[in-house]
Amino acid sequence: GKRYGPPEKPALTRCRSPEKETFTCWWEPGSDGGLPTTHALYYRKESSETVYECPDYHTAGENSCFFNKNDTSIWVNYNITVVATNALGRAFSDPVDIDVVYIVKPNPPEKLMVTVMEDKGWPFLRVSWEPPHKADTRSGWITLIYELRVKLEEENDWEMHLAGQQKMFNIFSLRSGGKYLVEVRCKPDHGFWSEWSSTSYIKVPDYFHR
Amino acid sequence: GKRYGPPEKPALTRCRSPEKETFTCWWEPGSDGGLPTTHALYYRKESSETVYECPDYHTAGENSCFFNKNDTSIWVNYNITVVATNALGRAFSDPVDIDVVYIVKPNPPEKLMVTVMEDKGWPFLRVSWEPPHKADTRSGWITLIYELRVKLEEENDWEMHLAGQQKMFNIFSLRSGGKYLVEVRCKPDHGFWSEWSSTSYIKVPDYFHR
Amino acid sequence: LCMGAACSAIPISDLLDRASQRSDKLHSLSTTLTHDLDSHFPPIGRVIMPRPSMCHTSSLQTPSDKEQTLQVSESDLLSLARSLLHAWADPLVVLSASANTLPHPAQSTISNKILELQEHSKSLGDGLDILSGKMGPAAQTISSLPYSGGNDIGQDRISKLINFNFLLSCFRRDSHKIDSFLKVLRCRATKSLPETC
Repeated sequence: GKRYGPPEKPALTRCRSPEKETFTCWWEPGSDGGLPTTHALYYRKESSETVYECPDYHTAGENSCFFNKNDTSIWVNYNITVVATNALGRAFSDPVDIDVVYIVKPNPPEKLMVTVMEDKGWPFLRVSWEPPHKADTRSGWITLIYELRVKLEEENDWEMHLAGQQKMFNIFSLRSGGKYLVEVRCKPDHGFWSEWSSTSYIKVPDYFHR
Repeated sequence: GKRYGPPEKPALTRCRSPEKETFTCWWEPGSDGGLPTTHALYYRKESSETVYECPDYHTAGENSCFFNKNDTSIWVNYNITVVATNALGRAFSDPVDIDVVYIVKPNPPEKLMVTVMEDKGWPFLRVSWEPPHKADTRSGWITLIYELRVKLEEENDWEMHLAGQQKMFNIFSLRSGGKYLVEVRCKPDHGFWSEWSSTSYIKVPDYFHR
Repeated sequence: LCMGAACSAIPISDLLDRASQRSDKLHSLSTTLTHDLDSHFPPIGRVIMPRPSMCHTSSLQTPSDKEQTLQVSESDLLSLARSLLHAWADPLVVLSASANTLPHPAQSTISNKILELQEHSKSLGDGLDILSGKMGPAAQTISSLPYSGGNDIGQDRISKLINFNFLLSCFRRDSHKIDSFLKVLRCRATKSLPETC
């Protein structure tokens, strides 16, 4: 016969904030012990004993909790636990401490532009982009670093380039007549790489007479 | 015969502080009416009726008034007027209200250093500098942000890079064998950009086997 | 298990860094708002722009140069910053309400920026409240600086603009004071991170 039991403990797997004004946490359920199991996220703010429940389980999809502007503070740590419950018992995830400023995963860079330029007869790609519009890098308080990847259409491997804080980059040693794909991503000082930007395609003219 | 008359009214053209501790104002004399004309600067501090004369007409050169640390207060408006006087009369400039916190224009950054470094076979420039020695960034009295510009010797356009509050910047994607010029400038959080620093020249070794 | 560098409590130096970033933004916003407002007046108009009275915060004794500021203790600097910020809670509501009917071509831009100002001011206030809890009893004291200007900033068009401009100029100056005090505190707290100061 089928064995029933209390749920296995869930695991809080990831919390991310795009711009330090909101943030989302995701968890991985454990086994449900063969019974209908519900999950709830609870959190406590630093130096406060009050326990709150997740304000919004829906906006960010399944097994997630979304904290909007009013629920998000950069001034205190969040101590977060996920609880799985079924008819035969409950299981608590390990609690996790979250500082919103350190979980930033920005949106990708924008306005990616690639143009073919020439240097003493040799073509090279001039790549430029803008930071994600929500990131106020002009004030000098937020520092983003960038990384590019480039590849020929027919190849599988990307060539990676760290661009530091630059918002432009030159790619040399191009294949004559090659069709290139270029993407860029960004990362704050203490944070996570964004997703890759949309791809920009560019064709390098034939400059070798084979 | 030569026509004589009272002086034309002078104009207060600029007031600047290099470090939010002292400041200087400059004026433009009008015509002197053909007679020996003297200029004097008078100021009154907000919510005080006492009128003072310029404490130092010499330190900052001609047609200027220098206010040293003891003469300089911030968060208070100085209402300043320049008066031109000759034998036939006087002329007053339009009065100008200034608060020293809004006229800060620092000296350029100092000790600009550029070195060629290498990362996985790719050369890059490590640029570093110091804040202008007069600006007290160490105590937090002044917060500076920096901007670099880089260009190849033979080109006209500079590449601009905002460096935030850091005093170091890496420049990637260099031209093999290129000779680069680098300059840096700074701006207080709420003030004017300094002039550009002196230029630093650097030659990137050939790293392409054409 | 922690996600992000800090565990249990956010260090004071981190909090001061974040507070300085917010106060920097607050002052920059008040500066662009001043320029938006000035854009309507010819330069001459600005010089003659009367100051109807003293700012409601002028009774608060604050340092007026670097030497004086660097001699103020950390908790007193924070108390000054908090007192100034608290003093603007009510007048910002007045500015926000009157911005909606301000006879100025850039009225809607000004109105939106005032809302943004309120948001940043609220967030900074939250941060300073938490900071003061970590910096000793003296940092908790808040000087009372009541705003007695009432909700109405004038009947006719000119007095509305003059009073709005005056109130904003007071906020601009006080937000610069707040910003300066927090940045001095920040550099005192980051002895371990010299390269940012």
